[in-house]
Amino acid sequence: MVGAETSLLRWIVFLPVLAAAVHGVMLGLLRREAPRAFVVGLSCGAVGLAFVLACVSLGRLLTLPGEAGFLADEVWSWIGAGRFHAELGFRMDALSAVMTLVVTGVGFLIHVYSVGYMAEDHRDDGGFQRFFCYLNLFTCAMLLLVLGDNLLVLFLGWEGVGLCSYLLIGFWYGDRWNAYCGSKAFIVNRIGDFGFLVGIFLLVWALRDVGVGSIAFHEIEAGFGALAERTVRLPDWLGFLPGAPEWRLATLIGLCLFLGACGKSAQIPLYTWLPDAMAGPTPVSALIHAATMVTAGVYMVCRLSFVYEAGPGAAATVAWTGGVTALLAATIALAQTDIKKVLAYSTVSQLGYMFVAAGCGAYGAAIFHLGTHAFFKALLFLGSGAVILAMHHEQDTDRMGGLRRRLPHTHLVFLVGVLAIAGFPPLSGFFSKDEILLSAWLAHDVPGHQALWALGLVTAALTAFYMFRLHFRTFAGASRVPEEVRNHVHEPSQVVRVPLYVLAAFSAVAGLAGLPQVYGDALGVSDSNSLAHFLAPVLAAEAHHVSHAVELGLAGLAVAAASLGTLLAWWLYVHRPGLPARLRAGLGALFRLVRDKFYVDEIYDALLVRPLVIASDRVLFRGVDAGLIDAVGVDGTARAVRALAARVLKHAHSGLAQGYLFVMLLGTLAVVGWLVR
Amino acid sequence: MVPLEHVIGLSAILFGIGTVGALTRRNLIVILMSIELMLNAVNLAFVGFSRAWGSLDGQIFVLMVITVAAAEVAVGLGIVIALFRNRESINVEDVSLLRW
Amino acid sequence: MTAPTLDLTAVAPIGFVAIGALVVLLAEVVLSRRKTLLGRPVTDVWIGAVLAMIASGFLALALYASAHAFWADTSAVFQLERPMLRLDRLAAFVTALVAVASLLVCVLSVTYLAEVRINHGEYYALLLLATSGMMLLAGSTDLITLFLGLELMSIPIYVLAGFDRRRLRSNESALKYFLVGSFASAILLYGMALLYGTTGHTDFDGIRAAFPAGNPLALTGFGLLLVGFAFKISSVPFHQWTPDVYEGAPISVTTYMAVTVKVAAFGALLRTLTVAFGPFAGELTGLLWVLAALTMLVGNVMAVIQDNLKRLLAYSSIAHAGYVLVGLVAGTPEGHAAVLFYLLVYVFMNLGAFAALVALANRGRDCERIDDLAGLARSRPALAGLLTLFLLALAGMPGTGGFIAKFMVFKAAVGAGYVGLAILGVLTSVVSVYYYLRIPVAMYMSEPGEAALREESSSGERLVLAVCAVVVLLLGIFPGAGPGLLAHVRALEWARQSVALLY
Amino acid sequence: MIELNTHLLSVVTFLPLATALGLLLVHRLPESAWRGISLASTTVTFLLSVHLFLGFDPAKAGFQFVEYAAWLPSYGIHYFVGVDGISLLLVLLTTFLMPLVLLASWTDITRSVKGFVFFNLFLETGMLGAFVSLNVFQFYLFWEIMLIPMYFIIGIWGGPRRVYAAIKFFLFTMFGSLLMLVAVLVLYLLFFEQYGVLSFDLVPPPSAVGPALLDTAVPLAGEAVWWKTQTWLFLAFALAFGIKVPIVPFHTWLPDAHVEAPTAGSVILAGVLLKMGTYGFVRFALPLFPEASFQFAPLAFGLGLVGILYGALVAMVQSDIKKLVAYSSVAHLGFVMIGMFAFNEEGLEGSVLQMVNHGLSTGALFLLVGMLYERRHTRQIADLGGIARPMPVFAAFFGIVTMSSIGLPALNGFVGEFLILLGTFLVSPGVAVAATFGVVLAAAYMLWMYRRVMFGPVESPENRSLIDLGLREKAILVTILIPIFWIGLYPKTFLRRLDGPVNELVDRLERHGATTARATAAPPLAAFLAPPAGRPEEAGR
Amino acid sequence: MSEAVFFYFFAFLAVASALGMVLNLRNTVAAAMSLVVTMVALGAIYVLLEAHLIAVIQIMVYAGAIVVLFLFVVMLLNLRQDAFPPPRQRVVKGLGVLLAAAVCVAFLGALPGTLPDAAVTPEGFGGYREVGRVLFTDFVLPFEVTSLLLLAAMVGSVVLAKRSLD
Repeated sequence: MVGAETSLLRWIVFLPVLAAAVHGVMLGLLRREAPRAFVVGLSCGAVGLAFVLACVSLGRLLTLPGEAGFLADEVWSWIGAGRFHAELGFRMDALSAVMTLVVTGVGFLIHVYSVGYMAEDHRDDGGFQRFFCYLNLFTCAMLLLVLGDNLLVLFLGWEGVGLCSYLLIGFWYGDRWNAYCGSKAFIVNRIGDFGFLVGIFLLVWALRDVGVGSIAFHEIEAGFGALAERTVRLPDWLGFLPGAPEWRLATLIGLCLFLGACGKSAQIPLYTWLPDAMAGPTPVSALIHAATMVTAGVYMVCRLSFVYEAGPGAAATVAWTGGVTALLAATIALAQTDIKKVLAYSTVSQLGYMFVAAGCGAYGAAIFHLGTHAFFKALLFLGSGAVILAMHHEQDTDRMGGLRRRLPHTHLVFLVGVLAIAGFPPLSGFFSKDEILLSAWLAHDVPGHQALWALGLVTAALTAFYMFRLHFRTFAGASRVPEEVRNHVHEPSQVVRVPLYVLAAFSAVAGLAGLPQVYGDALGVSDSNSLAHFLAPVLAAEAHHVSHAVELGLAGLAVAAASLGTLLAWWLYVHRPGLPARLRAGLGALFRLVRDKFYVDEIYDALLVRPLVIASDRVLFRGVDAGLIDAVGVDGTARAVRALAARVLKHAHSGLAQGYLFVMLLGTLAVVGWLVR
Repeated sequence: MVPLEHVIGLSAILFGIGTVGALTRRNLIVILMSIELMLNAVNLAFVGFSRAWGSLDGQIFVLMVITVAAAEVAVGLGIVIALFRNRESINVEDVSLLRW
Repeated sequence: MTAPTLDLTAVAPIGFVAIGALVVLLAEVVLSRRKTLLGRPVTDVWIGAVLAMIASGFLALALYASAHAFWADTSAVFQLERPMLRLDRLAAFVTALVAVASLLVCVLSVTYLAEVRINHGEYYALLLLATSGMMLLAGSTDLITLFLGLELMSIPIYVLAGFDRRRLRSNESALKYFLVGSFASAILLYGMALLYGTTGHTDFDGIRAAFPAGNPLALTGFGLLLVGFAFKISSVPFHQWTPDVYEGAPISVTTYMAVTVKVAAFGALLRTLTVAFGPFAGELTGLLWVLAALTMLVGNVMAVIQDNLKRLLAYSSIAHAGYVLVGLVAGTPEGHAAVLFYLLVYVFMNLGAFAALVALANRGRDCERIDDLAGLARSRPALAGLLTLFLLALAGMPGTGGFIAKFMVFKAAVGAGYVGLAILGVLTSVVSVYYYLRIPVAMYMSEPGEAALREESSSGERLVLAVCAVVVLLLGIFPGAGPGLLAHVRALEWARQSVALLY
Repeated sequence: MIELNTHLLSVVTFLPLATALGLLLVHRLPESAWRGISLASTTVTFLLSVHLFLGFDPAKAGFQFVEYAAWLPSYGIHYFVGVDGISLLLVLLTTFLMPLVLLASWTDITRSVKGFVFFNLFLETGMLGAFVSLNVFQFYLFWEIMLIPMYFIIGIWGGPRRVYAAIKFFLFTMFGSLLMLVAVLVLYLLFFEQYGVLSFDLVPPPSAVGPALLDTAVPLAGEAVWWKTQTWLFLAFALAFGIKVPIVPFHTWLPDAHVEAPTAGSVILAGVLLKMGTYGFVRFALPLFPEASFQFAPLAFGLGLVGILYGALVAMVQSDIKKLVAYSSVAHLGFVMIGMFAFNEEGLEGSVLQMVNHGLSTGALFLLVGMLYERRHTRQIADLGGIARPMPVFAAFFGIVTMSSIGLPALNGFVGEFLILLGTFLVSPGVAVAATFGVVLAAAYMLWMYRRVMFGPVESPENRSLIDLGLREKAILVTILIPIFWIGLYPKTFLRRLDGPVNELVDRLERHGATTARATAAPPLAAFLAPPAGRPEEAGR
Repeated sequence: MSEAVFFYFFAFLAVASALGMVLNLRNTVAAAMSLVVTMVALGAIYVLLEAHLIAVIQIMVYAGAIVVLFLFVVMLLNLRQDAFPPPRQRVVKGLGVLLAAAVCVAFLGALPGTLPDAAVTPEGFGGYREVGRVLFTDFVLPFEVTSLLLLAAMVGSVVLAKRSLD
């Protein structure tokens, strides 16, 4: 299977990076803020053009002869030593195409939106151009990630997006908190990358045995067939693990790589950075921390679906981690009042859904949800951004309420997003989430798959509840907006609103791209699930067959759950607005536990970070380094030499000539004694 | 004929006495004398050996030693005088400015 | 009875130097009587310079004679019947080295003597007499000449150490040197007596032939002889006088003592061990091993706590004696060649280091404490740089002769299987680096103190410093044949040739 | 031109020294003249070494640009220089950093400028000489001699505890290298015993096929007296090189030297001098003692690993930026160590490349810290904060270099680290996994420092009025960023040149070492993951 | 037989006066006189050992010149009786004495059997003629060197002891 050569792909990646480089050079070397029109034109133009190129490439891809062909573009040989080699190359198959379109498309919209959002911001130096520089750089990195021809290029993008995320979270670096959140995101992601790297090493190590030195995806896939059944023995101290001591190699590789995915896609136990990442500007939250970067983990799992297919243990872990994360994040979201925090936890939760799908072998569903989520979550974030802008950078819903009257357009598009995420038909979220629940229901390989399904269902209800809670607290009811702000609240400018409308439209109708056949049959469309068909050649998915009745029944249950949640939210926050406060008081500790995110950050800090720092300082640095090696070893030796001279040998040099004679006599006797013996 | 052992024994005893003198006496001049005594002991040994081997080398050696001893005494006493002029003492233990 | 056949070439260097001493004495008498000469007023400094030139001239003649003997590669003896003095390559090498060192010290002394106001003509005469003693020592093949050489070397140096009569420290230095020295002479003599008594010979060949290896009396004699040498080369534990004497003597004398005495004594020791005790010397290595180890250790460790430069260099010279001994321990021709090469380098690097101190002595005051050198790099950058060079050479840094010297010595030791000693040697070298580096620290890294040092070097001092620097670098970079003109300078080769005839 | 090419290596090596000696002869020039002359000299050296790099034929085996001349032929000491891919890279690194360093010290060093440029030029020749020497004696000479200029650079132009730091640096290095000298002598005599020839030549000289030091059969433990065994000889070499690297228990000179040295000193120290140690391993210790290398590979892995983790953890708690960077060097060189002892192409090439990478990244970090110090006169992280506000360009450069240092892909650090970890993983997965964790820690301490220095509100007035980088400083940093990106994006340029020598070394190690030691050495540390069950024996080989 | 008596008498005299010199803590002049006695006794023993010329020179140079020089200096310095403060390093000195004694005993014990047997000496052995002949033929070089040595001593003592050189 060899891809069709084209040099189109590289330009999709290079355009944004060139734009970023131009920005960087202007900022760094010319020290002059460029005219805004130029900045906007360059950045948006580059991303827009990348989108156009992506579309052209898609066209080329669709017209390729042969079934499983892909577009390939090898730029140059990147890293190579010994038998290992990795090229800086790109490939576009169905999966990459979907991702590329999402990245460039949504990315372009968010670029445009940012023009309005960042227009008035002067918090730190060179903000405007710097922002677009980072944004372009991010786009490039994300495109590298999705278009990368091998694991290493994927990793390049993977780290690149992490860097941009770091830069953009701490964009307003004048505030310590923002900077802290940025570093936290990067470091937590690095922990994930640790797993990712180990996964890559394992893969290379394993492939070496079958004579494959490359880690290009098609080579891995080809070589992996021979490795699928291989097992490894775990060391004894890991004997407590299920299935020990013999594990499938694929499981081990899958788990290592999944650790990376956990970091990037904010799953348990590495999800804590994502809520804090909301410290960045809202367009960033929309683009990076909702639509694109955080889905990289899902993309990676799907890209390497054959590994997870061969390692059922890994797949089950993926599914269950996703399920539990989805529920946990949804629970935390229940009690948050910060508009972006709620959305952040909802993102974590939705990512959990995607992993459930991926773990259950429904990679298509995962990608489908990834796409629809990109639209509606971007929409929700951008909507919240509009609110925040209107409220002069106020994010706490305790100080909002009743904004429906002041921001009618925003209210409407936000409502579309809420409905979509809550999973009401026929909005996009309904179809994608429904497929995921179905796949969980059917995933017989995953232990406890029905419990997993139930988990998903509960999460669906909770999702509907907290999203509507958010919506009601923001737009409905009485206004809690402070006096001085209230009169200045107004709809944002056109450049901000247009992307909202576009996204709202996509959120509403994107579900049609992956319309399950059961509805297709009802509508008389054959092959309605065009996305699944498009992706099928790339993903290692087995088609499952299920009766329409079950499928519809499950869908009905999901809708019912969502409705329940919605109704409860309405009851609590619109119908009886006094009740939540009493409820809160009644629940007491439990409420605080949820509001404070189960204290996970604090536990991590106390158990891992602090002991490490204290031990490093007290034991390693002060104890071993300064105390032992330097004071005893190095200076100690010097002192010992000095002491030998000053305390011992000195007495032989008393300055008294007769003492010298005496020593000389002794020496003479010793010499003679030695000789005569 | 006196056995050579006794001659050498006498020389060793005199050398020992000279050594003890050089080591213990504090009067610089007496120390010099003790060293002279040591040289005399050496001379005695040379003469004894010279007689035993029947070769004159030892006696020539003694002549040289006597010359050297004279030279040493001259220089040594010169040093003592120079020191005495500055220090007003011939106690060897007073000469310990330079140490360690 | 036939008249003895005499070969004057064997005594030519000694003769030149001895005649030089007489000429200097006469010239001093003549010159100091005159108020003017050739229309110019006669000053003390001028007299000193003239005497130094005379002395240098005779030393140069001696140098020429010994160099000639070296190239001629004859083993000239003074008289065939009873060869008490031999001018073979070893003797020529040592003689030449001693001559060069004495010559440089003469040149170096002119300004210094005037500066510390001890500008007497006898200085040069004594210096030449001592030098003649060293030359005798280097060539002697008989216990009698060995003894006379030793004394002829020592007695003028006792006087020179006390040459600054008005300073108590100088008196003390002379006294201690004299006391310990004559005591050591007595021990040495007793050893000679016993050797004579047990072998019936005083010449080396005779001793070698007749040495009764199992006789305790003979062994005692051998041991006592060794002690006498150990004293002269200041090997631990016979070294304690060294720092006191070096510290108290005028620096120019210290310089002279530090470089020449050691060279001559080692030359003689080398010959004694190989010629007189050749077959027996192998049993000696254990003893020499201990002496070398102790000497390196104590010399270096004690130097660490010194604040007085002369004293520090004294301990450093003790330590260097230890390194030279390592070559003797090896006992191989290679080791002995390394000894000679080490001495060659040692002369120039030590002379250079002392010369720098000489060049700083100001108005009756020596530059003695390390602190006195503070900030020297700014006031006298060239001098500071040169002093640093010599110290680095002493520390054995590559690029200088000091490194090659140590390298050769350790190579010989390792080659002979004395790896432990080589390791001890390198470890103590690390210690030595510490104290040598303290001096550049003062010169380069400290703020100037209030010590009043001389601001200008005389041309003689500059010449000496330059010669030493050039030689130290040359021996470091081209110890063998170099390119171009340097192709004829093959110091390592010379050292090897010098010892070749001993076996 | 032909003439130049035949002596190119010597010209490159000795041009700086010649300039330095020339400077000694001149008096009373304005300060900028000293700087200008030295800058010009080092720049020409760099251009010549680029010429060297371009003229180097990666396809040819063995050493190139070889020059061979008698020096002390009766002792087997020759002037013998030549480069293979490994030394070529390090030569290029050295000549590249030197002009930058001098440029960076343009305004920083105002006291005795002449001395400063003299010592720097002297140092450059010392370093280059060590990299190109193929005669062990000659190598040792250069290896030791470069201590002197560095000692003075730290001691004269350094910080308040400069004297302590300089002496500590000197003594530490001297301690190890003198023991190595003894080992060299033993090796030399062994060679003599076996072939009857005295020679310090590491490889046979050009146009002569004869045995060279590399052909010495060094006995294994038990076959000869202790000092002639590989075990002890290797340990002596390893101690000398290990102190310079530095590996962990011998590292404490490094933070002191780095902190006290002036910017130029720190850059050269980190950039080039530390590489001497690792280069020594690759060039001498491993090929000369293959069996012992295998025998001690677990130890090297262990110490390298300790270096990575220990360096990182200690770096995390430093309050002085320079000290932090110094400890990060310990960690980085830990990677180089384990990569080297993986004994495969991936690990070794990664190691050599990582030497260059570390030189560039850490060198750049020290340059940046120096620029900040010049303005603010403090290196305490607590005194800084919000520097990005007054100095955005500085912050940007610092950011890129930080990322390079923590191994972000597309920058140089990643390529080296990845290859090292991969190579190590193939041999000892457990070590590789633990080392990979060091990458996480690196991000933690570097970003912690970056955040505390660059971000947050500008609190002190001194920080508010800082002036951003000038043209000279920008030029320096841009210049150093070029190879950082180059290696990150297209490392082939450099890796290609490493293939030959590294393959040869791996072959050698496999040939000698695999039989005796692989079986015994591997289990203790490498058994984190046993080979997969049912793995066909030697399937890949 | 008479030789033996002669020898032991002078040997006893030499040892006794040597001890007298070393043990006399008060009077430097008396010490010098004791030394003279030792010298003379040794000179007598030299005669027994057929070293006639040496015996004469011993008396002349040692007793006649060297000891006189000592006495001269004692007078010159106008030394009062030894009135030194308590000695330092008493333990060391005591040990030194004991050691020296022990070594002497050990040495004397080791002597028998290690020495050469006495040879028959030719006529005139040790007389001025024989010694003189050897001295001016075989040993002409040492003889010449002694002149340098004496020159050095002369110059040296002048330099050191002359009141003013300037």
